[in-house]
Amino acid sequence: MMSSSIRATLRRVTPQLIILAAVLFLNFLVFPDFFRVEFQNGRLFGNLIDVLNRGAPTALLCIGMTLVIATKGIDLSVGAVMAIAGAVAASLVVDGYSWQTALLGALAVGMLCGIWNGILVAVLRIQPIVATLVLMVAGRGIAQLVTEGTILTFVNPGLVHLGSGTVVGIPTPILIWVFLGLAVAAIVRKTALGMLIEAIGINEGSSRMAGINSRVLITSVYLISGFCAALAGVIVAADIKGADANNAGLWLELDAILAVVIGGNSLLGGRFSILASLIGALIIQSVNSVILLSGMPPEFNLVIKALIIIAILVIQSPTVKHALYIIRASAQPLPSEPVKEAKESTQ
Amino acid sequence: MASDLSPVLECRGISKFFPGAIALDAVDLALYPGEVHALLGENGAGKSTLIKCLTGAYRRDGGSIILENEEISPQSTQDSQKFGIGTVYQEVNLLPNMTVAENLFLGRQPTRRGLISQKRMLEMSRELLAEFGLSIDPSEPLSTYSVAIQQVVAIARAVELSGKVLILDEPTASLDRDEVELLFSVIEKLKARGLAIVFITHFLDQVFEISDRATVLRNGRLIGTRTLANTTQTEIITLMLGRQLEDRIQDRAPAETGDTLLEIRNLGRRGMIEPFDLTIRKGEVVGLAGLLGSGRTETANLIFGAVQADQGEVLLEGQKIALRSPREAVSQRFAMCPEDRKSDGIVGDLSVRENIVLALQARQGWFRPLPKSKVNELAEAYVKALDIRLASLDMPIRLLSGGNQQKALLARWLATNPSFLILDEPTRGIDVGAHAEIIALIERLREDGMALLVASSELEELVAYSNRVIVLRDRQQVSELKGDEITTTNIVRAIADDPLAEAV
Amino acid sequence: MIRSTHWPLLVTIATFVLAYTLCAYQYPAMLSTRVLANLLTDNAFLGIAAVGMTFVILSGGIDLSVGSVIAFTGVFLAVILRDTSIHPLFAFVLVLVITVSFGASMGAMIHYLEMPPFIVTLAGMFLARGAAYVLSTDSVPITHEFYDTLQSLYWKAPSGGRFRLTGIIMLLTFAAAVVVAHRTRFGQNIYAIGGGLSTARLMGVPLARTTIGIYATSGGLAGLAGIVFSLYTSAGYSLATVGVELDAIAAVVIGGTLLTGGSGFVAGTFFGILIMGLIQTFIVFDGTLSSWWTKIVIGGLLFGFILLQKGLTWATTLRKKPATEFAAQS
Amino acid sequence: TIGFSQIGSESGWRAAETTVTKQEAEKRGINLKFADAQQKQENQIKALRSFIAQGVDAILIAPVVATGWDEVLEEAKESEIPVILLDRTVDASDDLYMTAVTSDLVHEGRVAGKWLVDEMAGAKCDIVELQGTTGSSPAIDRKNGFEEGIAGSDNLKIVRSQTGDFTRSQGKVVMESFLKAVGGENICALYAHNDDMAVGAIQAIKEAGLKPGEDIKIVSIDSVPDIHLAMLEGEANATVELTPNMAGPAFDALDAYFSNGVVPPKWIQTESKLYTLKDDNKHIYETKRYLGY
Ligand SMILES: Nc1ncnc2c1ncn2[C@@H]1O[C@H](COP(=O)(O)OP(=O)(O)OP(=O)(O)O)[C@@H](O)[C@H]1O
Ligand SMILES: Nc1ncnc2c1ncn2[C@@H]1O[C@H](COP(=O)(O)OP(=O)(O)OP(=O)(O)O)[C@@H](O)[C@H]1O
Ligand SMILES: [Mg+2]
Ligand SMILES: [Mg+2]
Repeated sequence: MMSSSIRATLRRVTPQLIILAAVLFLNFLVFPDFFRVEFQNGRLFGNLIDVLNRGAPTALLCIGMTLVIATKGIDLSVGAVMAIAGAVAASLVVDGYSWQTALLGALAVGMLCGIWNGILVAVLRIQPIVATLVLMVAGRGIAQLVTEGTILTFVNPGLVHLGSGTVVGIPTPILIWVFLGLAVAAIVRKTALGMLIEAIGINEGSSRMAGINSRVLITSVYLISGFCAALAGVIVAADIKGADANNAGLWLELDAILAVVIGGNSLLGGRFSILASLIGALIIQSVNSVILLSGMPPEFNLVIKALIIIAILVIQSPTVKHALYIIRASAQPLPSEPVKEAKESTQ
Repeated sequence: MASDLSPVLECRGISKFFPGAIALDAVDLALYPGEVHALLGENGAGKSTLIKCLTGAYRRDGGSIILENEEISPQSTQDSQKFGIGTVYQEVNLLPNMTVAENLFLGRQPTRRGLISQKRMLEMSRELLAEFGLSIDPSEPLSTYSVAIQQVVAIARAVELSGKVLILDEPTASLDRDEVELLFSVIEKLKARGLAIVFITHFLDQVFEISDRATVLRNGRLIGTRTLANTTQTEIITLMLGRQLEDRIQDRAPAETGDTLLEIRNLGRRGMIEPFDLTIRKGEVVGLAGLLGSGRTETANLIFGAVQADQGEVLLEGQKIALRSPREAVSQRFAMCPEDRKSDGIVGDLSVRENIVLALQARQGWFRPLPKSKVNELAEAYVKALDIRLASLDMPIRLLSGGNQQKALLARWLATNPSFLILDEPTRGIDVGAHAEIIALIERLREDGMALLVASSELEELVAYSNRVIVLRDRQQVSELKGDEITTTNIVRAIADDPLAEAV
Repeated sequence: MIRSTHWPLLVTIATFVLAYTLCAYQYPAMLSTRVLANLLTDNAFLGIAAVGMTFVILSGGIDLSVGSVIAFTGVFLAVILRDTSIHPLFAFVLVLVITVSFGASMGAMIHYLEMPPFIVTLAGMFLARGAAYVLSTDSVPITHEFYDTLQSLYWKAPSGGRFRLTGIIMLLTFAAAVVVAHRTRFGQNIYAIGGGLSTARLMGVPLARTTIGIYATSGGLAGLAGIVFSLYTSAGYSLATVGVELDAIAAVVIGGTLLTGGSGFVAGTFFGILIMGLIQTFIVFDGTLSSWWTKIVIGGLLFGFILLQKGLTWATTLRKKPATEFAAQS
Repeated sequence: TIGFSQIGSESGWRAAETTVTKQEAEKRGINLKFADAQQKQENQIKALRSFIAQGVDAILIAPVVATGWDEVLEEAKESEIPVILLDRTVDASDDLYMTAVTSDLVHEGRVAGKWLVDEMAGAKCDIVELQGTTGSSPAIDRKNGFEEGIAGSDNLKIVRSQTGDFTRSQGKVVMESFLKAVGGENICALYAHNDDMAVGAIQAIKEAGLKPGEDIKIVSIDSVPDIHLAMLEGEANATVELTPNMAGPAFDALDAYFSNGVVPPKWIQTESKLYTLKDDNKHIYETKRYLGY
């Protein structure tokens, strides 16, 4: 029983793993020492560790974003929520509170933002893109209001530890996102939450008719998204020992959405895999790493990124997958076709 | 008839494979000009699939299509429309966001100087709809009209598109007698014009009324084609099911029933349904009859909390209860199979298994997941009990045939073990075999003490299982028939506001 | 006759009139022709881009690349006019060909590869901006007498407002788009796709042609917006118009078009643009907001407008609520 | 009434400029209308037009980019509203504005480059560069200036150059990758286009187990308080000041113009002062601390 579900999960993330391997190999090509990891100053040190470490904000964001997207929503405000959370955490420790208080305060504010989005979407029935656009625009202002427009720096070692510290040599952010990712994935799959969220994303009308409390569930996925964003915001602030309200998490919502899609999740909601999204986040970070390591002039950054992403998406697109399948199947006698037609009866 | 002519459209050896299922296995079909050809078979026999392969909506995996002696290979519905094949697919496939007129003329709008002429389009729409006995405003969005009206619009559109062949996949499933009559008169006209018409339905009476020949499919295989003039219903049923349908002795539902379960007082919502009173007892089936738009669906929705009432109250076993949402209704052990299974019923991408346990799980709450073994047990039990045909419990429910989806939905609600079950058109799109089973099931549930409220357009069916029948007209309850009063004739009279109705 | 489907449009217009009245009440100077002319001129490029965005959103898609395409167009024009001696008109044609094909290829990817528009156009957004960087990271001024001629085409209203060519181009674009949306088969097919892709397919809508056409139109209009922007600033700059796609989306949505597709009006977008412009003008007239309060107030006003619109729509449809709309209700 | 069109609040320095401008206006009793453009030129143009429509007495603008101002400046001129450019100039004929109060961005880069040349005194030195936002004029000018500054010193070589978007976190991330791609021990100096990126990079260097300021020399531009704090600890070596007080001279010029009709020179250049470890960094930090950086 157990092993079969593990096998199913593995099958689900195989394409993402292959792509990740390919992009990592690209890293290796531009920088042969890429895979070297050493133990230095009591911490693991190496490009691979950087990918895991720098991927933390996107990875954290995409945990919540996956759930939001599964309900057919989208959360554009996560970048701004990161800024708010960072600002709140920084201002709390600057005011002399302990790092625990600061962390809790930031998370609480993040969840509050999530609830706000959730209410707009689930109760007021505003379309998710627009509903979260409001906070995306205003949120950064709120963050700056907290920091009064400055980069609020702090020295609190506890808080700093969250961003640049290590636990048994492993950078804390890595531990945080891996732990949170596994925890959320487990909660969602070990309870019925995952199925109910998917049901809402596929057909909210039917789900409500079946007695699912879609309002509460939708609000809670935005809440989770706000929580993840807040955690990411605290990490980013802790990393540079300062809350940069204007730049923290800027445009990171797009990376998070991209990660979710590269993870093979449909933007139209429904079936989702958090694990695959996390791998998607690592893929994006590896692409960034290629760009940095290649030493190309920065003018080319975006073009390179765009081309790699397009390549990844094309390989992943249903049509290409289908074509590959046909090629493979034509070698065998009886074609049992994948569900291409499936598309036609959706909507 | 007409066999001396050559067929307009001929399919030879059409095959279609799905993962885990062979939907069509070398099926042949020949359509002659001026004939109505019924395509029959159980739920999941492959009728809709054949249509979709024929019209290019699906890519077929084998076989050829010959139109007027020329081999054609439509790649899309657009192609087949160009070839003069008009189709109404099983689920209404129109655009709810566009107006009725726009739906009717999409792709072939009347133009003046290269621009679409709205005025002409509206005029033409009115004329067209008048032929089908509809006098609705074609400039309103389609979504403002009921499923039935949408169905008629879809038919009207397909009729306009069909130069040679018209295909109707269960067009009458949500239609009333009057509409059916109208539709048949249109079909007769088209037939006279020399069109070949494919007619899919589960109503055998209608088949014999209008069709010339019938082709029967079973499990994706062609069983045979018969000229109906010299065939009996029993023979057709036997062909379809591969067995005899045993005649059940219909015992009239007893007038005596249990204690009062539900008491509805003055429940209503302005602009939707007039306030009404209704009492339902344990072990009682209350039927709702009425014409299209008479408010049966609205009544059901109101009682289930899917639509909020703006007045009145509901008492469950004497206790006042709140019904602000389906969730609250479900927690009171209510259950409802909605009329529009595509938009309010199935959760398409979830597996059949998940769809079956969905309502039960929703009632339990997300943090108390049903154990895997329990889920499997439930799903398997209901698949067996209701004879749901599927390749695997893991397949997405939207891949099931229409009738099997309906059964799966029924399973979803039975799994919650409700004390009060609302069924809105429960047998829509269900084949003869399953139809009988569902009627038997309703009777069994009643005998077990469950209270049921059933809205249906099929009067025979209502007569068969109802203890009482409420007749609705213009969103108002107009009369109530009890015991021996319940006959098809009486219901029809009540609906038609015939003063004689009250007399038995 | 007012049809029920036109309510969202009327609501948007009413919102605009109401807001303008309130603004003018507080700052009478906002009634001057200058402010009106500025609303048109300053939002011309955004308006044109938003027309394309309206089509895309009506079809149920989204185009995140418009801001980048505008920037690319500007840089391309500036570089080509600096480095070669071709006539600007020819350069316009050239750049429109490029942007139309760019849009068309995004449409083709969306249709043939069945990829979600959000992601395809996100990649397009990176690509177009990246291409602009590669052309030039500097801001390149455009100095061509033809540009001066075009810029000198304006009508000066009595109290100083200037109605410029670019504003007229925007108005013409809107007029043309209204006709296309409601009076051509292409337009109707857009609504059809927005109403439901699979249904549209079964009804025989030419999906490939329409989808590619939609994104090509959006790309082309972004190109036109880029030309207008280059006229507006006489320069090309690769960092210009960052995030314009979000402004365009906001304008479309404020204009009453549903992001889920299939329902909305091009004319609504026009008023959406005016409302957004009004918000900005109001903030500048006020002039006391700090950087962060500016953001908060913009966000707040955006929210206010959406809420107002929701409220008005709700009030106008309260009378009749078809049973079929259950899912959308409550 | 004076209208001030600010670019945005994308960096600490910019926030300080806004604060100082507001303070200076208050000091002089000027009614300042402030418009934040959220980093968008089109918003600045809109703001200018709105200022004109309101009929302000003068306009201050910190232009986000050099090009594209002719049309709107002409309108201002026609309405006889003097315009003063702050901290960046524009590519327009200079009769369209009254004066420009700016520092010389190229010069700043040059000062930084010169400092490094002197500091290294002929020793071989591989430099990594953290650029500002790709395409922004400070990034371009400060890059060119620095290259001019080190031109002719063959011992100095820029080995890697990548954008850090003027932000701390990107500065840190990019520095991390430099440290690995080039090898920390092979980097002798870091030149960052602003102090924020330098502050981020310092953290990356420390985490890699190296001593910023010693193992890797650090020179950057802006002179924000935090870099002085770093210099106090010996973790950064030099910074070139870009004063946030551009408005002071601008208001003075306007004052003179309105009261005596004195037309100011076309360019009022602010000083690009170099601060090194020799300066009293503690004092500088304390004085700058509350300027809203
Ligand atoms: N895309 C698909 N993938 C897998 N199986 C499918 C798919 N589409 C249909 N099927 C299966 O093919 C069989 C034939 O379905 P079809 O819809 O043609 O039945 P039908 O005869 O129209 O039944 P009904 O009377 O219920 O409408 C069914 O068993 C169904 O589950
Ligand atoms: N012939 C008609 N002309 C105009 N409007 C109609 C007509 N029939 C139905 N409607 C509209 O459609 C709405 C929905 O009615 P609906 O068909 O769901 O009711 P119903 O009694 O459940 O019928 P059924 O279950 O047979 O579809 C009605 O409230 C009415 O406004
Ligand atoms: Mg069928
Ligand atoms: Mg009904």
